[in-house]
Amino acid sequence: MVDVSDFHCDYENKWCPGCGNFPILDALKQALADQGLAPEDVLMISGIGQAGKTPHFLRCNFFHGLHGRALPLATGVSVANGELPILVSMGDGDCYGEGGNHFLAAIRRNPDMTLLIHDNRVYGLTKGQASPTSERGFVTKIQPMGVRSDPLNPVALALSQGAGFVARAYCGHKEQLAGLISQAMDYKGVSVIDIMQVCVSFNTVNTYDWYKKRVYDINAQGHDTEDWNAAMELVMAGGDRMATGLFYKKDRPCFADRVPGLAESPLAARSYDPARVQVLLDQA
Amino acid sequence: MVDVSDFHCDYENKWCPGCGNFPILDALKQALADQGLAPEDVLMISGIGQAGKTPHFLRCNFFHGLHGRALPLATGVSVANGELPILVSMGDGDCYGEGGNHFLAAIRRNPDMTLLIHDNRVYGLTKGQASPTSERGFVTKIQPMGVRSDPLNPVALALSQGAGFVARAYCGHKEQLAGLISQAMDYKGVSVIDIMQVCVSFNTVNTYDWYKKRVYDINAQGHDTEDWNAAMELVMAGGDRMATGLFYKKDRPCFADRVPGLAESPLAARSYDPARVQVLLDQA
Amino acid sequence: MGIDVTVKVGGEAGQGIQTVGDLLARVCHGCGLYVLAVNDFESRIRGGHSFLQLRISDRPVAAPDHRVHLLVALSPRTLDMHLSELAENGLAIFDTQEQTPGDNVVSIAVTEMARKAGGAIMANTVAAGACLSLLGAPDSLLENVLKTQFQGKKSGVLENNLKAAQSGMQAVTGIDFAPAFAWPEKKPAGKLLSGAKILALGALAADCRFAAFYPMSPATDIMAGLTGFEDRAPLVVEQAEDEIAAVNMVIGASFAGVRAMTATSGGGFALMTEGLGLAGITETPIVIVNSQRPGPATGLPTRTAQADLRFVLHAAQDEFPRFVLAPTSLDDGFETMGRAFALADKYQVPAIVLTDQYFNDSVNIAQKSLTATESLKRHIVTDADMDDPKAYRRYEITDSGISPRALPCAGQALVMVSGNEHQQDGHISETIPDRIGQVDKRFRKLTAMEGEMRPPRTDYPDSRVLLVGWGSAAGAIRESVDMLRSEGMDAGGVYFTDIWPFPQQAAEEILGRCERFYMVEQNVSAQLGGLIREKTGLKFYQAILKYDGRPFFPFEIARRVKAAEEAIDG
Amino acid sequence: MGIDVTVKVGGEAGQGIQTVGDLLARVCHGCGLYVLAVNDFESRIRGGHSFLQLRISDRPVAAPDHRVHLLVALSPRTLDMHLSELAENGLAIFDTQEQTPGDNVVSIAVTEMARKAGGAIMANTVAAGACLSLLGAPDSLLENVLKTQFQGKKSGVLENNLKAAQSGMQAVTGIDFAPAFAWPEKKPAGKLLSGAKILALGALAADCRFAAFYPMSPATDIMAGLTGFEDRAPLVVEQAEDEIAAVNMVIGASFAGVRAMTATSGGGFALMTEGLGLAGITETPIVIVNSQRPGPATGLPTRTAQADLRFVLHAAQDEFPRFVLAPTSLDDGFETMGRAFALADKYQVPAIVLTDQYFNDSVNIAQKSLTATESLKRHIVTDADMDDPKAYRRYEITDSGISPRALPCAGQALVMVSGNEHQQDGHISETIPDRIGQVDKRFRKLTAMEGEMRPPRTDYPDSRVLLVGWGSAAGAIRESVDMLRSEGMDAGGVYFTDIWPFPQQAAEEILGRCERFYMVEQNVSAQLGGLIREKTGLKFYQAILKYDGRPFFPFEIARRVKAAEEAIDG
Ligand SMILES: Cc1ncc(C[n+]2csc(CCOP(=O)(O)OP(=O)(O)O)c2C)c(N)n1
Ligand SMILES: Cc1ncc(C[n+]2csc(CCOP(=O)(O)OP(=O)(O)O)c2C)c(N)n1
Ligand code: SF4
Ligand code: SF4
Ligand SMILES: [Mg+2]
Ligand SMILES: [Mg+2]
Repeated sequence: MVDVSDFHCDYENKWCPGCGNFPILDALKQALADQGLAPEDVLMISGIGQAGKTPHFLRCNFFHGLHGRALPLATGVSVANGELPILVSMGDGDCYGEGGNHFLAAIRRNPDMTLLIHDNRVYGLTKGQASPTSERGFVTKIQPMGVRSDPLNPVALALSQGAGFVARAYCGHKEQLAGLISQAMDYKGVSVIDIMQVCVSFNTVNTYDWYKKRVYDINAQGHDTEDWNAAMELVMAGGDRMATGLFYKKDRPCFADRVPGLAESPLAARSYDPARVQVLLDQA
Repeated sequence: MVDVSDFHCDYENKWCPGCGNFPILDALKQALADQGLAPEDVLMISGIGQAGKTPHFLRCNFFHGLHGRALPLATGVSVANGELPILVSMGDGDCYGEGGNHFLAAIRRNPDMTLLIHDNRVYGLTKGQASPTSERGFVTKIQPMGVRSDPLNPVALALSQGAGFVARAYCGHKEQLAGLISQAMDYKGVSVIDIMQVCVSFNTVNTYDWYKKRVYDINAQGHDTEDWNAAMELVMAGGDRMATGLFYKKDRPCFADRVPGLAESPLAARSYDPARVQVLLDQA
Repeated sequence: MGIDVTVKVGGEAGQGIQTVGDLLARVCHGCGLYVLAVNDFESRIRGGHSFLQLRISDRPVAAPDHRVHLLVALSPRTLDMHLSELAENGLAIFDTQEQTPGDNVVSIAVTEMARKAGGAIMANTVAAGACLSLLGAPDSLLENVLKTQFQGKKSGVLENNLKAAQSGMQAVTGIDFAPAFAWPEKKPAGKLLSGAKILALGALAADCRFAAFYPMSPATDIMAGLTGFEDRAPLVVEQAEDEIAAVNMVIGASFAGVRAMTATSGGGFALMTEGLGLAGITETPIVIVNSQRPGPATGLPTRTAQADLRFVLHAAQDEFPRFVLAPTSLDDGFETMGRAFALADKYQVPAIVLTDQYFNDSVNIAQKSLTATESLKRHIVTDADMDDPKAYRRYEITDSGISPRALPCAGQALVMVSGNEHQQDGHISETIPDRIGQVDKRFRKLTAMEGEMRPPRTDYPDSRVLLVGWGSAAGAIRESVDMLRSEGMDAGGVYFTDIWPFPQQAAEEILGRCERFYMVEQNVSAQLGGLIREKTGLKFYQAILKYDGRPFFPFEIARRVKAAEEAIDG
Repeated sequence: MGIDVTVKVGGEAGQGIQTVGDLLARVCHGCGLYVLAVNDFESRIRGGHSFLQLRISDRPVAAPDHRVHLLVALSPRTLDMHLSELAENGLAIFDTQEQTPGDNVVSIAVTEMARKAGGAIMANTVAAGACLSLLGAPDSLLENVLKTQFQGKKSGVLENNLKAAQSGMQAVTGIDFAPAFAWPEKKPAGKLLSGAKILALGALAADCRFAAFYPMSPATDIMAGLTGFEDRAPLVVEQAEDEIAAVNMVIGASFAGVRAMTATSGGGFALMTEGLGLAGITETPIVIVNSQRPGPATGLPTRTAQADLRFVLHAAQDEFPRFVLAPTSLDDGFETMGRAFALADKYQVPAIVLTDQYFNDSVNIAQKSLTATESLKRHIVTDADMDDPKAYRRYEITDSGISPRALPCAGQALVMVSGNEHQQDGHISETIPDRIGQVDKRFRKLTAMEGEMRPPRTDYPDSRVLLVGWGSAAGAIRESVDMLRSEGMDAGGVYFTDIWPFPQQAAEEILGRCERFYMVEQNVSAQLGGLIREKTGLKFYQAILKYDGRPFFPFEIARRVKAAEEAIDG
C-alpha cells in the first residue's frame, strides 16, 4: 500500500513558513496516496514560480519547465505517452498571465491531465508584483497606486470554453482539496482546479482570515455539477461569499480519444518498424 | 463632409474575388464616414493575415504589425495618445490563436479601441489550416482527418471576462455591421466585434449560404443589451440559428481613466520639462 | 552540350501555374530527364503575379537558369515582366484570343481551348500540351501522365484533359522551336520531390513520432508532408496555438520518449528561442527546422533568404551545445534529417536544420534511394542498465558530458528535470560547484560533437580561387564554378552543410590553401564569412551577396566573381 | 594604502540583510567614503542563505574584494560557509546566545538584543551598530542616518532603533579590530544608488514616457525605479501580460510619439526577439534593457552573467542595424541610457542596453552629477516640414538611409507602417527594387551609426599585455590591472561600452599594438573575444572566464593572468 509518507522528499523546501503551498502539497500527497500511485508512477510538469517548484518537494518524476509553458510541455508528454498520470502545477501568473494562451488551448484540446493552479493573486517568486487575478486596486511595490486592470476570472473562463472538469478550492481546506484532486485525476481530459492560495509574504489582503470568512463548499450544499448555468451563476455571483468545490463536470473526448489509434497504445510504447517505414518511403 | 469614397485607397487590393473581407471593408468605410472622421484622423493597427492587410486597402494611418500582436501594439499607441481613434483589425488565428493571451489582457485592461476580428474560421493567408474557431471535424489540407480540438467561443470568452462591448456580426450584412462599428467607436473602452467572414478560397463549409440560413439580428428582436445572462444564453445556444448584433454593453473605466491624469492630456502631447526632471534627479 | 531548357510559366495566383509545372516535371522525370522547378509566388491567394520556372536537362540540375527558352504567359503582366528574359532562340506563348505583335510571341487561346475541352480549369493541361509539343515530346508522354493522374477520377475528367492536352499540342504544330530536343526513353533518374517533402520523409525515416507546428510559410509544407503519414505510421502531427507551444510540446514529447520535431520560419523561430534554451539546459533532444525567408519581421513571407545563420547559432540566453546543419540538396536533406535526430539523441542536445523557401518549395530529383534505418540508437537507459535505479541521477557528471537518459515513469528510477541549474539528480541548485559542474558537463560534449561534423563538400578544392557557401546556395555555386572553369579560371567550390559546431580544422585546411576565397550567401553581411574569420582567422576576399528574396542564378555568381577577378588582374 | 575594508553580512532570506547593508552604506556615504554593496541572494523569499558584501574605501571602488574583514553571520550557515574568507586580521560576529569557539569569532546575541530594544525586526540595526563601532565610526553617524530614516515614522520606532544601535555598539566595546580606521568628515562623494536605479534615472532624464515590462529578475527593479516617478513625470509604467506584449506595447507607444522602453532578462528577451525585428524593419526607435543572468532557460535566476552578447547582436530573423551598449559603471549607466534613447531616435533603430544582475543589484556611488538634457532632439517631422504633406512617404529613400519620421494623425501626412517589406510609402511590396532599396536604405545608416560609437575606455593602453572586457566586468578588470602593475607587470585594461556597431578601427588600433591580450568575460566562450577576432582578425591569447553566476574579484583575474604570463616566461 502506498502511504502519504512515500511522497516525502528530502530536498530542502524553499517556501516561506506559513505559505499556503504547504497545505496544497499535503493535499496533493493525500490524493496521490488515495489514488494508490507510487512516486515512480507519478509525473508532474510545472512552470516557473513558487507553485512551479512544487515537484521538487514531492517524490515523483518531474519536468520543471519554463514560466507559463507547463501546459504545452505536458501536452507533448501526453501525446507521447497518454498513459502517464500527469499533474500540472502552475502559479496564477504562470497559467493565466504568461501562459494564458495555452490555458485556452488546453481546454479546447482536452489532453488528459490534472491542472492545479496555485492562485495566490500575486507573483510570489519575483517578490510581489500583481498577477492576473489580483483585484483592481491591489497595491504592490511596483503598483503603488494599485492594480489598474480588472482581474481575470479563471473559472468563468474555463466554463465559457466548455471545460469538462472545473473546480475551485481553498488551500486551507485540505480534505476538500485532496478529494477534488483525486476526482480530477479520475476524470479523463483536462481538469482545472483553481486553488485559492495564501501568500503570507506578498499578499496581505487575501489572507487565511479573509478566505475563512468567505469560502463555502457548494458540493456539500448539493450543487448539481451537471448544471452549467448554475455553475456559471455561482462563479459570477458577486458579494462576500466564495463558492468552492466542483462547479461543473461533463464527459468530453480527451485528446487521445480524438486521434485514431492513440488511445490504444502510446506512441512511446510502439516499436520501430523499418519495413513499414520503407514501404512509405518507396511510395513517396 | 466626409464621404465613403474618401477612404478609397489606390493600393492594389490583394484579397480573392468574392472574399468576405470586401463587404467588411465597405461597412468599415461607411462607419468611418458616419463618424465624420477624415482618413488622416483614423489609425488602424493590424496583425498578420488577410484581415491584417485591411489597412492597406483603406486610406488611413496604420501600423501593420506582427501576427497575433496587434492588441499590445495598439495598447502602446493608446497609452501614448489615447485621443486617437484606434481601430484594430485581426484575423481569427491572429486574435484567438497566436494572440489569445493579448485578447484576455485587452479585456482586463480596457484600452479605448475598436477591435474587429475577421473570423473566417480558417487561416486564409497561409492557405487554409484550421483556426481556433474552426469546428471540430473541419477538414483542411493539413488536418485531413478533421480538426481535433473544440472551437473557441470568442463571444462567450469576452462576456465571461467582463468585456463592456461585445458584438457579433456577419460580413454579408453590411449595414448592421457598419452600425455596430460606429457604436463600437462611440464606446469608451475596448469593443469587441467578432465578424463572421466568408473565405471563398479555404472555407467551403461556412459559406454565404450557410450563414444566410442561420444569422438573425438580436437587436432587431429587442434583446436587452444590459442583460448579461440573456447575452450569455444567446451565445451558448446551440442549434442552427446564430445570433448577431450587440450582445452586451456596459460602462467600464477605460485604461486612460485608470491612470491618474492620463485622460486629461495624452502623454505624446505633453512638452518636455527639463527643470521638472532635474528636480526628480536631484532628489534621487 | 546536352539538353538544358528552361520553361517559365507565369500568371495570377490561383490560375494553376503550379499544375502546369507539375505536369511538365512529371513528363520529363518519367522519361529519365532531370528537372528543377522553382516557385516564385506572392503572398496572396488569387490574382497578382506568380511564376514557376522549370529547368529541364539530361544531367542533374541544382539551380535555376537565368535564360528562359519557353515563356508561358497566362496573364498580360507575365508577358510584360518576363519577355525580356527570353533567350535568343526563345519563344513566348501568350494566352489570348487576339494576335500579339512580336515574332517571339505566339498567341494561343489557352483558356478558351480549355473551356471548349470541358472547363477553364484545364487551361493548365492545354498549356502543358503546347509546351511539350514545342519541346518535341512525343504526345504519348503527357497522355500517360494524365492517365495516371486522373485514373479513378469521375468519368469524363480524364477524357476532357486528354482533349485539352490535344488542343494545346495542335495549337503549336508547325511552329519551329529551336530549343526542342530529342526526348530520351530512360528510366526515371530518382524521385521527383520538393525540399519540404524530402525533409518530411527524412523525419519519417528517422522515426519522428511527434511533430508540432504553427503554420508559417515556407515551413508548413514540411508538416503537411508528415501529416500524410499520420494514419500509416506511429506519428501525430499537431497544430499548436502558437510557436511557443509547439516547441514546448516537442520538448515534452521527447522527454516522454519519442523523437519529436517542429518546423517554422524566422519569426516563429524567434518565439521558440526560449524553448530552445530549455532543451539546452534540460538536455532534451529536439529537432527544429528553421526554413528561412527574408525578414526582418514579416519581411517577404513567400521568398527565400539565408539570413538567420547567426541568429540560430546564438539564439537563447547563455550558451549550450547545439547542432546546426544546412542541407545543400535533396539527397543531403534526407540524410540531414536523419543525422539531426540521431545526433540530437546521442548528445541530448537540440539540433537545428536550416533550410529556406527556395530549398523547401523547389521540386527537384532526389537521386539517392530513400532507406529506412535498420535500427535506431536511442541512447536511453532503463532500470535494467542501472546498478541501483533508486540512485539514478539524470544529470550525473560523466567524462563524456553525456548523462544517462531514462524516461519518466518507466521504472523505479525517478527522472527529475529542471530548467533551473541543477544538482546531478535534477533538483534546483544554486551552488557554485553544481553550476560549474553542469556547465562543464554540458560543454564537455563539444569535443565529440565536433568529431561528428563533416567537412564541407568541395569541387576542385585545390584551386587558386574558391567560392564558399552553405545550404541551398550550393547548387548555384557549383554550377557557377563550372562556368568559371570553362572560361579558364582556376576556381573551386566549398559548400557547408555542417555549420555548428564549426568544422574549424577542415575549414582552415581547405580555405588556407587557396589564394583567395569569395563568400556566396543570401544575406547582407556574409554571415558564414564572419564565422569563418572568427573561427579560423581567414578573411574572405569579397562577398557575392543577394538579399532580394530570389535564389541565386549560377550565371550571376560567375559574372560577379569574374568581374572581381578581372579587377585584380587588370 | 588608504581605507579598504569589506564587511560581509549573511543570513537567511527575509532576515533583512539588505537593511544592514543599506545602513552601513549610508553611514559611509554620508561622511565621504566610497562603497560598493554586492548582493548574493537565492531565488527564494525566506530561509536559505544569502549575503551582502560591502566594500568601504576612501577611493572609488568598482569591484568586490575577495578578502572579508568583518563577517556578520546572522545564521550558522553563514558562519560555516564564509569564515574561511576572513582576512588575517578579520573578525566574525555571530548571532547567538552561546559562546562560539575560535578567536576570530565574537558571539553577539544580535536578535535577542533587538528583541529587548523593542522587536526582533531591529536585528539589522543592532548588527549595523556593532559593525560601525568595530570599524571605529563615531556613534553619531549611525544615529544621524537612523534619524533621517525614521523621521516622521510612528513614535517609538526611532527611539527603539536608536536603542538597538546602542546595544550593538556596546556589545563590541573593548574588542580590538585591526581594520578599524579613522573616519573622515567629508561631504558625500556622489549619489548612493543601485545600477537598476541609475538606469531608471537615465531613462527618466532621457524623457522616457512609457515603460512596459513583465516581471523578471534582475530587471524588475529598473521598472520599479521608474514607477516611483509615475505621478511626478509624464510617464506610465505598465505591467504587461507577457514579454511579447511588453515589447509590442513599447513599439506602439514609440510609433505614437513617446520615448519608450522595456527591461527584461534573457528569457524575456528571447520572447521579445520577434518584436525586436519589427522595430528593425519598421524603423521604430525603442530601447530594450537586457539584464543578464546565467541561463540557459531559468538557469540561476538571481545571479549574474555576461553570456547574452552574441544573442542580442543577432537576435531576430534577418539583419537590420541596431545599437548594443553595455555600461561599465553607474556613471556610464546614466549616460548610456540617455545615449540609447537619443541614438534610437536619431537613427530610428532599436537600441539594446546590456547589463546584468551584478550591475543592477549592486549599490555604488555615482560620481558624475545627474543632469537633465536641456533640449531633446526627437527627429520627428510634421506637416510644416513638408512641401506636400499628402505626398509624405515614411520610408523615403535617402542618402543617409534615415527617412523622415512623422507621427500618425498629427496632420495631413498619412503615416503607413508595415512589418512586411514595403514601398517607400509604407505599403507592402514584394518587388526586387523595393526590397533592395529598403534593405540598402536601412543599412546605409550603419556608416553614421559607426561614427557614433565610442572607442573602448582604456587604462595604460600602450602596455605589453592588455586585459579586455565589457560591461560590468570593467571595474574588476581595472582593479586587477592595478594589481598586476603594482607587481611589475606591464599590463593595461580595455573596456567596451559600445559594442555594436563594433568600433572596429579603435579596437584594431588599441589591440593591434599590444603583445598579447586576454579576454575577461563572464561566459563560457569569450563572446567578445570571438567578435573581436571576427571583426579585426586579432586573436586573444587566453580568456579569463567565469560562469558560476558570481561577479569577478579583481584578485582572481590578476592571479589567472599572472599564472598565464608566468607560464610564458618560465
Ligand atoms: C519568460 C519569463 N518571464 C519572467 C520570468 C520571471 N518569473 C519567475 S516566477 C514569475 C511569476 C511568479 O508568479 P506566479 O506564476 O503567480 O507564481 P507564484 O510564485 O506566485 O507561485 C515570473 C514573472 C521568467 N522566469 N520567465
Ligand atoms: C509568428 C508568426 N507565425 C506564423 C505566421 C504565419 N501566418 C501568417 S498569417 C497566419 C494566419 C492567418 O490566419 P488568420 O489570422 O485567421 O487571418 P486570415 O488570413 O484568415 O484573415 C499565419 C499563421 C506569422 N506571420 N508569424
Ligand atoms: S512568497 Fe508567497 S507564495 Fe512564495 S513561498 Fe512565500 S508565501 Fe508562499
Ligand atoms: S483566402 Fe479567404 S480570407 Fe483570404 S482573401 Fe481569399 S477568400 Fe479572403
Ligand atoms: Mg502567484
Ligand atoms: Mg482567419
